[in-house]
Amino acid sequence: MTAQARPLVEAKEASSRKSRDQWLLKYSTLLALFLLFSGFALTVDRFLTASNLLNIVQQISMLTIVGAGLTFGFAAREMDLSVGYTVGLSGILVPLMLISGVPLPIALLGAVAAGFAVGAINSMLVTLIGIPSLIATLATGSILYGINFMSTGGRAIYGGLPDGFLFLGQGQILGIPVLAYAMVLFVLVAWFLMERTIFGRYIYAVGGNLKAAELSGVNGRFYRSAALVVCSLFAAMAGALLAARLGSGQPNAGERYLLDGLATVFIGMTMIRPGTATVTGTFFGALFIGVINNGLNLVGMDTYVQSIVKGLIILVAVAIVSRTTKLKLL
Amino acid sequence: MTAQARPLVEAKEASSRKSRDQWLLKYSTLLALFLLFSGFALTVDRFLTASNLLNIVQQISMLTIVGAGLTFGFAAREMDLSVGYTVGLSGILVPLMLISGVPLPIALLGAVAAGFAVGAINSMLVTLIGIPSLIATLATGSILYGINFMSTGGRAIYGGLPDGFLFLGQGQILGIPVLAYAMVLFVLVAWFLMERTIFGRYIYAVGGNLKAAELSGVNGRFYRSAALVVCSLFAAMAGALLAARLGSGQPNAGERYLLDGLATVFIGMTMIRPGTATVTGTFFGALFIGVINNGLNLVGMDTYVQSIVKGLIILVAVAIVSRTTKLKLL
Amino acid sequence: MTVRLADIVMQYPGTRALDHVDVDFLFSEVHGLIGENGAGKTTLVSILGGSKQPTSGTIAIAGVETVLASAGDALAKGIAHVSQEGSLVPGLSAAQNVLLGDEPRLGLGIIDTRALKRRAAELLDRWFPQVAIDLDAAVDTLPMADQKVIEIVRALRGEIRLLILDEPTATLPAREKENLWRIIRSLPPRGVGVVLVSHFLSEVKALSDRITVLRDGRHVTTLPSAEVSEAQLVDFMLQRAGKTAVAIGENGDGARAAGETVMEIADWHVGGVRVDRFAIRAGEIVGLIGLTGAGHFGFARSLYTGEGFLSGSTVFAGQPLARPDARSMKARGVAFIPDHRMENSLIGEWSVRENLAMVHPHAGAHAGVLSMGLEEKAARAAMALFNVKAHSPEQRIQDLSGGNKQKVSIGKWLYGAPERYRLMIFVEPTEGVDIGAKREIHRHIQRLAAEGTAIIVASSDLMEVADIADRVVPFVQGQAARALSRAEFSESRFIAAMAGDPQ
Amino acid sequence: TNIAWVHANAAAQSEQRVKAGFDAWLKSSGKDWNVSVLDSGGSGERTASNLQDAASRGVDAIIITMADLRASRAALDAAVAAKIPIVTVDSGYVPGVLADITTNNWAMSADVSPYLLNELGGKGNIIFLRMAEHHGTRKRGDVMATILKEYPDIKVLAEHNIKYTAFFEDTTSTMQDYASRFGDQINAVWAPWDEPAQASINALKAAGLSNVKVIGIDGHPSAIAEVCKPDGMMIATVSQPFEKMGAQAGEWIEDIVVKKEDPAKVIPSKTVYLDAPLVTKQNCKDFLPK
Ligand SMILES: Nc1ncnc2c1ncn2[C@@H]1O[C@H](COP(=O)(O)OP(=O)(O)OP(=O)(O)O)[C@@H](O)[C@H]1O
Ligand SMILES: Nc1ncnc2c1ncn2[C@@H]1O[C@H](COP(=O)(O)OP(=O)(O)OP(=O)(O)O)[C@@H](O)[C@H]1O
Ligand SMILES: [Mg+2]
Ligand SMILES: [Mg+2]
Repeated sequence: MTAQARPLVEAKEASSRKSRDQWLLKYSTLLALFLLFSGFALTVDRFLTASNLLNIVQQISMLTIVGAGLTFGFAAREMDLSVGYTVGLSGILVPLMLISGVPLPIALLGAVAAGFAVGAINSMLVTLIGIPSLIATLATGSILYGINFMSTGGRAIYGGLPDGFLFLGQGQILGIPVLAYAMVLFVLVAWFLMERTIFGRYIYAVGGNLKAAELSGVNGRFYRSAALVVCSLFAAMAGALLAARLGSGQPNAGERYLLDGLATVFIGMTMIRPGTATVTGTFFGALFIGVINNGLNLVGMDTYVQSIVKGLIILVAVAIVSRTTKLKLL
Repeated sequence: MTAQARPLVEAKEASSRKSRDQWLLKYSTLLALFLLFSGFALTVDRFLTASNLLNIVQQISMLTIVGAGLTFGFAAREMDLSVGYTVGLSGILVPLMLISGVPLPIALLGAVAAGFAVGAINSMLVTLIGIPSLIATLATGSILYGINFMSTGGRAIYGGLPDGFLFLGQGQILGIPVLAYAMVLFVLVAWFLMERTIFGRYIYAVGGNLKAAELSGVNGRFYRSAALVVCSLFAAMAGALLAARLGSGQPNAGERYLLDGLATVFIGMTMIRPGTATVTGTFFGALFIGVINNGLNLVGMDTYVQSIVKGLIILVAVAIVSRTTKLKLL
Repeated sequence: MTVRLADIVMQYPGTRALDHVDVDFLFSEVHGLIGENGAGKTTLVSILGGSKQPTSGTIAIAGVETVLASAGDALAKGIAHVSQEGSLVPGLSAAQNVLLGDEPRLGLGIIDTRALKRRAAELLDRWFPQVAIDLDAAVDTLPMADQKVIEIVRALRGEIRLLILDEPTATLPAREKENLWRIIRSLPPRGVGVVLVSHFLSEVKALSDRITVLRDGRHVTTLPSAEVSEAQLVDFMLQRAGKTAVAIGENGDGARAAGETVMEIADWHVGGVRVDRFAIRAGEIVGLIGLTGAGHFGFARSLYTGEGFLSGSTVFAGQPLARPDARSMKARGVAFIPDHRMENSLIGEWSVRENLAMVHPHAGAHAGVLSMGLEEKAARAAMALFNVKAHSPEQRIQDLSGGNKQKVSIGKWLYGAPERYRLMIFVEPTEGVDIGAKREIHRHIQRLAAEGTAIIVASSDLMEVADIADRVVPFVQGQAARALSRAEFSESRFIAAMAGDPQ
Repeated sequence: TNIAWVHANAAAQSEQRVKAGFDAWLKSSGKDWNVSVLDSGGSGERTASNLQDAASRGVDAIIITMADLRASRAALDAAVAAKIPIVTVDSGYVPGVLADITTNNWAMSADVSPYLLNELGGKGNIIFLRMAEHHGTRKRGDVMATILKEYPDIKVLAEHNIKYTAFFEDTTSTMQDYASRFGDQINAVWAPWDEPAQASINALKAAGLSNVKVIGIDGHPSAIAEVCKPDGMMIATVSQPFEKMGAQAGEWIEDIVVKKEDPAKVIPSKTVYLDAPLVTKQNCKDFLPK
C-alpha cells in the first residue's frame, strides 16, 4: 500500500537527520573549540606559532592532570573538593624535601606518597565512615590548607632547587616542553584505565548505579576509594610539576585548581558521552580553557574583560548541547 | 504460637531503641555543636560574655543569609556557584550608588534588582536553555567576577557612605547589632517559605523528583527558577550588608562565601531531616562554623592550626550521622 | 465523550515507536492496551498523558482538537497518568505526595497542614477503604504496593475523566491486585474512563470493555473484549512478526533428577524473617511466595547479599560459611537477578552492551584489556539468546521498553557466564514482561535447571510459580511455612497458604 | 604580655618579614611575650572578625600588618573602646590606632620607575604589570602610570592586572603569552613587587629572551640576590625595611604597655615612614645578608 510505503522513507530521512543532529550534539563543544581556535589563528598575530602552541600545552598541563584525576572521581560519583590543597601540599613538600638534600627521585616518590595518603584518608572517611565526599573533602581541604601554611609558615619557598627538578617544569626535550610529555603520559594512562580496563569500567559502574554494581558482585567500596585515591594522586603529581614550573613552592598555588579543575571536567562532560565524565572530554575541556586564556592574552584583552568573555564563551559552547540533551552532572 | 509472638516483641523493643537512635542521629550534629559551645564556655575566658556572643552573631549573619539562599537551591537540586560573586556585585553596587548620591532605600532596591537579575539570568540558562546549574553558574560567576573588578578597577570603594547605611552593618538597636536582626529576619522568612508555604513545598518537590512533581501539575521550570532567584537575591542582600559592615565596597569580599556557604548547607544537611537541606539546619551549620572560628580565636590558636582543628571538628560532627544514615547531598 | 488519538507517529533516533496509530478512548469504559515488550504501549499512553509530544498526529478531546503540552496540562484537561516507573517525591510524606500540586491552603500560599492530612486520609478511604497506610511516613519508606496505591489515589484526587494505568499490577501481590481490580471496575460508572496497560491478559480481558492491540508500533485492532479469547489476543500480539505462540510451559515433572544439596541453611534470622530450615538441590526449582511484607523477597535477597543477617548456619556446596555476601556468593557460582531492575540491576545511561558486560567483563577482554569488538560479539549473543529488542547493542538502557530492560537484567548474568551457576536466585523474574517473553524466560529458567543449576524464584505471580517450580515455599509473616509439592499446586491452595492457613 | 598579631594575608613574604623582625626583637631583648597569630587570608571581613575576637579576648595590644583598615572601622572602634593599644604596619593610618609604621609607596615607585625608564634611555617597549587589589601595589602602579606620561618614546606593549590569588602562576602564564606575542620587542618589565618580577624573569628566560630589564619592589633577599647576579635580568628593586617595622612596633608597645609611658611622647607622628632605599647593581652588595 502506498500509505505504508511513505512512512518508511520518512523514517529513514528522519533518522539520518537525527543521527547528524546526534553527531553535532556530541561534538558541539569540540566544534566550538575548533571555531575558537581557528578564530584566534586567523585574527591573532602570533597565535599559530609553534612556540605559542607549546605555551598553551605547558600552561594547561597541570590543569589537565588535575582534571584527569577528578574525572575518576566524577565517574564514581565522588567529588574531591580537596584537590587544590593536595596540589599545594605536594607543591611545597617536594621543594622542602629537595632543599633539605633529598634526591629528586625520592622527593617525587614523596609526592606520590603524600597523594596516596590524602586519597586514602579521604576514601576512608567516605567509604568506611560514610561521610559524603563533598563534606569529607571540604573538611580535609581545610586541614590540608592548615598543614600547607603551617609547614611553610605561609612563606613561599625559593632557591636551592636542583636543576633536574626545574628541568621537569621548564625544560624541553626535542624542542617540546617536558610538561607536555608529562601531560600526555598522564592523560594516556588515565584514558587507558578508564576506557580499556575493568578497573575503569567498574569505577563508572559504581558511579552509574552503586547498588546495581554491588549486586553484580563489584566491590563498591574498593572502586569508590580507588577513584578518590586517583584524584589525590594526580593532584599530587600536578603539584610537584607546578612547583617545578614555578621554580618555587607556594602554599596557595594550588587553590585555583579546584574550580578550574571542575570547569574542565564539566566542559568535558558536554562532549564524547554527554553527561558522563571522560578523560578525553576533560582533556579537551582543559584545552578549551587554555586556548581561551592564551588567545585573549595575545589579543591583549584586559584581565577582567577576559574573565567575562571566558564565561560567555563557555556558556555558548555548552548551550548547544544543553538545548537537546539532558546533562546530569552529579 | 510462641514462635509468632517472639519476633513481634523483639520488634517493639528494637523499635524503641531504633527511635532513640533515630533521635540521636537526627540531632548528633546539633549535639556536637552544643558540646563545642559548652566546652568553649567552660574553658575559654571571655567566650560566654554578651558582647562575645553578639560578635558571633554578627560574624555569621551574612554567611547565614547566603546559606539560607543556597538552601533553596539545594532543595530544588540546583547548585549556585556564583553566589560569592553576587555578594561581591551588590557589595560594590550599593556603595557606588550611595556615593553617587542615590538615597539609601533606592540603593538597597538596586541590590534587590541586581540579585534578581543575576538569578533570572542563571535560571534562564538552567531552565530554558537547559545548561546544568553547576556549569551555568560557574560561567556566570566568571562573568560577574569580571564585572565586579572592571567596575571598580579592582580597587576598594571608600568614603562618602551615609551613616544610615553604615548603621545597618555596624549599629545596634537595644544593644543588639542590626545585623543580628537582619539575619533573624531572613532566616525566619526563609524558614516560613520553605516549611509552611506551597512555594517551599514545590521547591522541595522539584528537587525530590522533578518528573513526579511535574506529573502532579507542578510547574517545574518555575520552581527551579525561583530557587535560583532566591539564591541570588539572598546573596545580593548579604552583599549589601557586608558592604555596610566593612564600610566599603570590596570587589573580592564575596569570594569566601561560596565554599563557606556550601559548608554551612552541608553541615545543616546532617541534621533535622538528614540528607535534606533545611533552613534550620543551615542556620545551625553557620552557627557551628561561627562558634568554631570565634572560640578558637579566643583560645588564641594560630590560624593555620585553627584551619586544621576546624576540619577535624567538622569531620567528627558529621561522622556520627554518617555512620548510620546515607546522606545524599546532590 | 472520548479522547481520540489520530495518526500518531513517534520517532526516536533509530526507532519508530509509534507508526500512524489511530485509537479512541471513552470516558465510560475500561480500555485495555496490550502488546509485546517494545510495542509502544508506554509511548502511546505517555502521549495521552501529556508527558511526551508525538512527532506528528493529533489529539482531540470530545471532538475538539487539542494539544497536551505537559503532564500538568493533561491533568488540567482531566487525564491523569500513573506511569510505569512510579513517580513519587521521596522525602515528602505519603499524605504530602497524595496532595502534591493541590494542597489545601490557609490563604497567602500557606499550607493548611491539618486539612492536608485530613483530605489525604479521606481520599485514601474513599478509593481504597480496605487499605491502611501510614500517611505521615516518608513515602520512600513504604512498601512498593502502598506506594502504588498512593500514586493511584493521587491521580484520582481531582476532576479526572480518564485514568491511565501503565502496568499497575506488575509489582503487586495478589490481594492488592484484587483491590485494584475492584477500583478499576468501579470507575467507569463514576464517569472515569480507564486505560489499562498490562501483560496479564486474563486481567485485561476480565476488566476491559474494549481492548487495543499494538504490534511494533502499529495499531493492530481494537475490539470488544467479550468478542475475543485470550488465545486470539496472543495471536494478535505476536502474529505476522513471524513469531508463533509458545506452548504453555510443560515442565515435565520429574524429568530433572534433583542432584546433591547446593545450599542448606538452618535457624536463619534475617531482619524480620526467620527460617528454621531451607535446602535446595541441584536442578531443583523452588518457588517462594507470600503476601506483601511476608519476607519471601527479603529472604531470597539475603541468601545472596546477607543483608540484614543476624544469625543462622549456612552450608554451601558442602562448605560452611559465616554469612553470605554478594562478592563471595558470586565467586561460589551464585547469580542473583533482583526485582526493581532500574534500581538494583541496570545503569540507565549505559548501553545494552555495557550493562550486559557488568557481571563478567572478562568475557569481552583480551589479556585484561577490554576490546569493544569482543564485547559487542558477546553482547549480540546474549541479546539473541533473550531476543532483546534494541536497535543495536549501543542503545541506551533507559531507551528500552520495560520488558526488554528485564531481559537485559537477566541476560547480564549469562553474558560470559561460567559453565553453569550452582545457584540462581530470581526475584520477580518476569516483572513487566510480555507473555511471549515470559515464556521464553521460563524456558530459560527450566533449561538452566535441567543443566543442573539450583534455582530459587521469588515471585508475586502465582501462575508463574505454578508453571515452573518443583516445590513452593509460602511465607507467612516472616516465617517459612510448610512447602507445597507439585501435586498440591493450585491457585487457591497458594492463596490459603500465604494467608497462613495450615493445611 | 598578650599580643594579638593580625595578618591581612600571612602568605605574603612582606608580612612574614615584619613578623620575623618582631620575633628577632623579642628574642634579642629577652621578652617572653605571648603572641597569637590570626591570619585573614586576604579577606577584609576576616580582618574585622579577627579584630573583634582579639578585642573580646582582651589582649594587651594588637599589631596589624598590611590590612586595609578602613574596612574594619567598626571592629577597630570596639578594640579602641576596650582601651587596647593598636599599632599597624603598612595599613594606612586610621583614627584610633597609635600609629602606622610604613614605607612610602609613592616614593618607592618614584625612585625605581624613572630608574628603569632612564636605563632604557627613555625609549623602548615595556610590559606593565599592575595589581589594583592591594593599596601598596596600586599606588606604585599609579605613580608609574603618571611618570609614563612624561616619556613619550616608551611604548607600553601590554598592561596586565595580576590575579592576586594565584599571582605567581598567573604572571608566569601571562608573561609566556607575551613572550610569544611580542618576542624580542620587549625591552623591559615593570612589576609591582618582587615575586611577579621573578616569575617574569623565569618565563622570559625560558622563551630565550634574556635581554630584558626587569624591576620589582620590596627587596626580598632572593630579589636582591637576583639583582646582584652579574647577568641577572633584574636591574633594580627597592629595599623595604620590613624587619625594622616589626622591631619598631615591638619597641613602642614595650614603652606604652609595659612601661606605661604616654603614647603622645613615644610616637612621633600618626604615620611613620621608614626609609626604603633603591637597590641597583651598583649598591646591591650592601644589602646582601652578611
Ligand atoms: N527515549 C527513547 N529513545 C529511543 N527509543 C526509545 C525511547 N523510548 C522508547 N524507545 C523505544 O520505543 C519502543 C517502544 O517503547 P515503549 O516503552 O512504548 O514499549 P512498551 O510497549 O511500553 O513495552 P513494555 O511492555 O516493555 O513496557 C521501544 O523499542 C523502545 O526501545
Ligand atoms: N535483609 C533484611 N533486613 C531487614 N529487614 C528485612 C530484611 N529482609 C526482610 N526484612 C523485613 O521483612 C519484611 C518482609 O520483607 P520483604 O522484602 O520480603 O517484603 P516484600 O513482600 O518484598 O515487600 P515489598 O512489596 O515492599 O517488596 C519487611 O518488613 C522487612 O522489614
Ligand atoms: Mg511500557
Ligand atoms: Mg518486594
